[in-house]
Amino acid sequence: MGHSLQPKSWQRTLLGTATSLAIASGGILGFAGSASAQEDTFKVGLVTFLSGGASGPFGVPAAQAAETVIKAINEGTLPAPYNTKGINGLQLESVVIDEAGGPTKQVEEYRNLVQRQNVDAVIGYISSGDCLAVSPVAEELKTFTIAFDCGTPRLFPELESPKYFFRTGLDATADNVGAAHYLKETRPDITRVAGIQQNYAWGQDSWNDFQLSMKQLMPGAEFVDNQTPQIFQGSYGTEISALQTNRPEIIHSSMWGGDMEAFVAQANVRGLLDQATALLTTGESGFNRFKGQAPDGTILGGRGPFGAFMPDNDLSEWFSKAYEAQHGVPPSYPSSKMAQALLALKYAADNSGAEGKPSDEQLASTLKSATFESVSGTVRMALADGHQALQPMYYGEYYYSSETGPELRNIRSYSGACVSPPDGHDAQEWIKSGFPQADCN
Amino acid sequence: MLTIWAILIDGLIYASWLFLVAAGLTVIYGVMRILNMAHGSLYALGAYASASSIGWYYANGGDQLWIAFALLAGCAIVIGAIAGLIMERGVLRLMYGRDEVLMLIVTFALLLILEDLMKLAWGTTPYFAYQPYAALGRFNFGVLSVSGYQIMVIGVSVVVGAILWFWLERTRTGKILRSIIHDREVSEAMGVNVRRMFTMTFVIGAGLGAIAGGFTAPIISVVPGIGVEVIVVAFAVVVTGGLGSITGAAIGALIVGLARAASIHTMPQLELFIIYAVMASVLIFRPNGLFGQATARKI
Amino acid sequence: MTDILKTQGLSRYFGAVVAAEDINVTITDGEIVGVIGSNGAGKTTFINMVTGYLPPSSGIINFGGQPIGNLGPRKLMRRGLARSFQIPQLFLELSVLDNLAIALSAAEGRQLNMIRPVRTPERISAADDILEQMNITQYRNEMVTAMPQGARKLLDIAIAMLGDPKMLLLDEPTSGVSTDEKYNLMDTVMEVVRRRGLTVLFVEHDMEIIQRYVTRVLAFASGVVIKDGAVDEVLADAQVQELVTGKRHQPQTEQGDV
Amino acid sequence: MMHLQKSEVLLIVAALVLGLSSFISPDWLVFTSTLAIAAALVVMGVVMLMRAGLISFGQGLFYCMGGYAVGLGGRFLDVTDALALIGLGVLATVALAMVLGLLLTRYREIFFAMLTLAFSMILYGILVKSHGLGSTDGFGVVDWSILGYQPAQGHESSTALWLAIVLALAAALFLNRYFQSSLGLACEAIRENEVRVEYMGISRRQVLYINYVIAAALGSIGGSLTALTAGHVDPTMAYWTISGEFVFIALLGGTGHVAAPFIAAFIFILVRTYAVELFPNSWQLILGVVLLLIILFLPKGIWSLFTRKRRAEA
Repeated sequence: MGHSLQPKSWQRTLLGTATSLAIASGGILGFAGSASAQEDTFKVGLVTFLSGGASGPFGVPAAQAAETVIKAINEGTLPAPYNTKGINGLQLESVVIDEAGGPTKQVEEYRNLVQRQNVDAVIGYISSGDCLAVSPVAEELKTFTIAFDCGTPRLFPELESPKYFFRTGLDATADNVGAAHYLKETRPDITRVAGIQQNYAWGQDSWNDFQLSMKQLMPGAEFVDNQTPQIFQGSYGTEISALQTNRPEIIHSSMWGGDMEAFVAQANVRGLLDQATALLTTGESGFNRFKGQAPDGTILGGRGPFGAFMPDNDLSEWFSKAYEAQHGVPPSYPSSKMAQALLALKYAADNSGAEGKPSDEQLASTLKSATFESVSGTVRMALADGHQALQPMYYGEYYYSSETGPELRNIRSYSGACVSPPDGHDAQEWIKSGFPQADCN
Repeated sequence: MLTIWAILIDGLIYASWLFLVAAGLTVIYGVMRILNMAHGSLYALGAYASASSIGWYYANGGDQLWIAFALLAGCAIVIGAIAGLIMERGVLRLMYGRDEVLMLIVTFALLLILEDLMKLAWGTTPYFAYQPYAALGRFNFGVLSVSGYQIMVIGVSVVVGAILWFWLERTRTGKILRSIIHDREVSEAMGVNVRRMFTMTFVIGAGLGAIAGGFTAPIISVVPGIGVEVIVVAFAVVVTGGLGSITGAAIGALIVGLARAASIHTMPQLELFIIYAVMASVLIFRPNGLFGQATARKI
Repeated sequence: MTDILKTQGLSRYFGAVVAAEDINVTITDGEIVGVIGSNGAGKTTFINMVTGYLPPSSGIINFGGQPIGNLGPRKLMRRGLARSFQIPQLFLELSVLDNLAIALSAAEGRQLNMIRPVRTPERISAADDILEQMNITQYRNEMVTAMPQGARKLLDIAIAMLGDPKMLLLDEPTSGVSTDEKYNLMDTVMEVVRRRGLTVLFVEHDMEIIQRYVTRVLAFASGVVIKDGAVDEVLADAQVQELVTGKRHQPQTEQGDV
Repeated sequence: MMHLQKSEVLLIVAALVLGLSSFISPDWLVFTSTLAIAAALVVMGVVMLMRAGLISFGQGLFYCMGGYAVGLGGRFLDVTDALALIGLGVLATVALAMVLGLLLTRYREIFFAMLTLAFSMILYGILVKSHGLGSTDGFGVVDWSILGYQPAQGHESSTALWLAIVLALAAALFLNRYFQSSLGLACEAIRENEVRVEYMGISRRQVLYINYVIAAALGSIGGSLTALTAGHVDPTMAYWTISGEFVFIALLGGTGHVAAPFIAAFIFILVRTYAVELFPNSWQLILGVVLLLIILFLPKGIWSLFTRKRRAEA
């Protein structure tokens, strides 16, 4: 213990030098970064979770899908109508950023992407909070931006007359309205319904929408319990007991990723899933991972026609094969959604009529109200004044055998006009007033 | 009545898990006065080690449950102890004598580093090692059921607690450690090799964190970030019980476990607050936690 | 001469342990009183009770004619009762001047001022005065960590004097100070004490210091005052020699040896 | 009567240079600078507590209150003036801090850290449960004006920067005096030796209480500025990892000087931004290593690089 705890002078000098160097090189990088992007490439910023609990099930599969699709776009190996090289002839270059850290940090990173790295467009955002925070900034900076996954119904109602911000997926309302329709069609006799949701906005919104829809569609059903464990809690023993004491027939859950898989495995072992059927609105991301852990008959959703719910067409067939060849597993819904957003970008660029690099205005006006082909079939940008995709919602039942692997049975689809509120309607009011103008045939 | 039984059982199950997670934290604090924020990362490390070894074993045709358990515990302990040794020898050793709170930040830095290292080693895809959990089945009580695995975790927790107690109260090393806890300077003056004791304590504490993770792995899906989630909970338990006290950790775990179970069964909306509410109210009445002792300044 | 400090039946128990019992002491203005006793005899407990650091289990303390039994150190300081410590209680990471400036601002009652610098010209000159009286001017701008033990003891006592106290309690002022230094230290302190006309109560192990600087001695053993009187009388007492100074047979052995 | 000290002149010059440079800086840098200044204000509060020997793992509580005051004031009270919104936050925060301070000044060390953390997490929990406020998603902040001046499109960033600079300069000038004042020194004295402080006739709780309330107010201003700049508030602001970040920055800078939090906040945000960009998969590792190196080689923070040079010259 004899020696001094104070750093020696040479150590201080060394660190002083190192600090100065670090600051200096930071400055140089800053200038290097602000040099304008090359003219023959189109630079897109990709923002998705690379750390934390959402990275495994969503962020990384999405980033991997982007890798696969961007490679194919640049090589021109996509099926028609996307079989041209690049986007509008430009090579696509990507910058990947971690979405972790909360909305304030994401606003900062978004500005860095646009203003320092000079990306031409941004695709990203799994978290609804990030979408809400970034969308006004995208409008302010006039940058073409596609939200590929976030599900909050508040996004467009809170964004006044959007011009540059798009969402190529459905919002969470559709998931839960669709879920209620599926129950009504396949299990008209159930009376006791319970829920378990992660304790944050997504879980609360999902349960609200689901409850309201059930009151409209199956007024006889009673809500016996709703558990709200914390996100990433991992262990649900107590919640499962509480659900068991309430004896539900259906357990609705909007939990996602590892939480959802862990809940299913634990509830299965505890026998809860013998007593009740689970309805998992994001269950598709576990489709290839449950193995025998989810009982046959568990109801899965995929947030639209994504992942295992992708319809058969050239694009989805190509995508499934290319993705599996490159990453070893079939694509789940976050992968499909990322692919769809990139295809939307390619569509908008190819059809912008621009010479060389399309401007943000050209991209935005081309994608607005457009109809394009995607891995999920034909996508119509028909909601939110042409800024959000209108797509059908799918649900199906999970069956597994160790010989043939997992499969979906009893799949039902509900048209976009059936599960999404028309423009100008608040989602919850729309459900409460009995789905006016919904077209469910 | 059903609910009361459920609260007791669930509370006990959760408490046993809390105790496993908190034991290493409180041992390290008691002896070294380091509140180890990287404890959660050691937990995650243990979970990854156990999940990947069990996954490997079953993927290669293994079907012996006891081998799976041996792998689970063995891999977790070994990797936790190695990580603990590297952390103590490589980093903490350079910092001894610094402020207690500065040490907290040092371990925070270790947490950040470990989180990314684990991501580099294991990727971000969730690991699932459900086989041991599924294999132990369940016990049914009417509509209620309890998983056999969770009962086993209660057992593990009791055994770990008993071993720790015996080690601290009945062995020579334990006596030395208690003398360090009581007065470090005096023990040092009496010829105790405090540094060696520190290394040993940290390795054991790290191993305990990893065991907690190892036994949790079959229940949950092991993903990046699980370590960060458990730290605050473990801290709350340890502070409630009184830092550095094994008995305190056990009682703190029971209180928090039962309070949480009661809230989930009766008022699920309050679950988010319950741990902090318990900690704050205990500290208001017992500023050093239930079994903590105030240290007076020598004048 | 009036009584400045008077205790009646003062006792303190820690569980079953008797730290001090039935202490009845009266000290008059201007006295310099020594407190002796072996370790654990209750001297520091007594000082801690008198200065409000430790509440008594029972008994009465009067200071300046007022009961002070339940006042803390802060209020007692304001009434003119100050103390120094066996282990100097200083702000180690602050400069000597700042240590004094804080004490001075507190003595003025301006410790909550948040705009004016603590180092006003008046406080600096007051600090320089006491540093000079205490013979530690050379450390004025050093951190306390840079001072030797003897200087720290002096600074500790200097701070105690800044509130302009009526009475000063010194807790083992020479412990940890080398034999060469201790008379110097005590001479310096007693000079200041005399100039200020303070009443002093001081705990000391060193009988030579006691004989040299005090007029009256309280001898503690097992929490009780076993003898209270003039220095020579108390030190000559057989019971004191046995229980406190440990010199009972010393005269004989000395003779035998020589 | 009050003549300017050298470091005050330097602070004013630095503020002017930073403000004027906003006319030529790229927009992202203006935005990042504003966030760094806002963070530095919160960190100043953390530094105040640290000087008194207390580490708060819950300064996010006040940061979040300042942010939500801006959000709620704009949304429900139709207040759009930035200064009024900030004032609203400070009022609410000071009121809360005056209540919490009564309890918290009794605690030290890890217990203080854990209790502040607990209170911050309770606010987080309440906000997560507040469905009307968007739960974890939070909500957007209304367009704001300042004393009747509505920044034109494209000038929001620089207006926010100027606002931040003015407020931060005022705070820095105050703190510079504060650190040298009786109260400021009394805080350090409490860190060093509480027994002596009490024997000097100083009430520790009074000193710590005032210090805590001022630190809370600074946290609130930082949160309000962040909300005005980023245009969005959400409960993450009260999550303990955010509070941990402030402690991180405080240690990075050190407690030696009021300028230290600003320098540290800039370095932290730049290091993080480049780490996120260059090593998207291992930026936490980089942050962790940087933190360890600082603690190992500069235990008193980056500011000690400056004081050492000065001492060597003297």
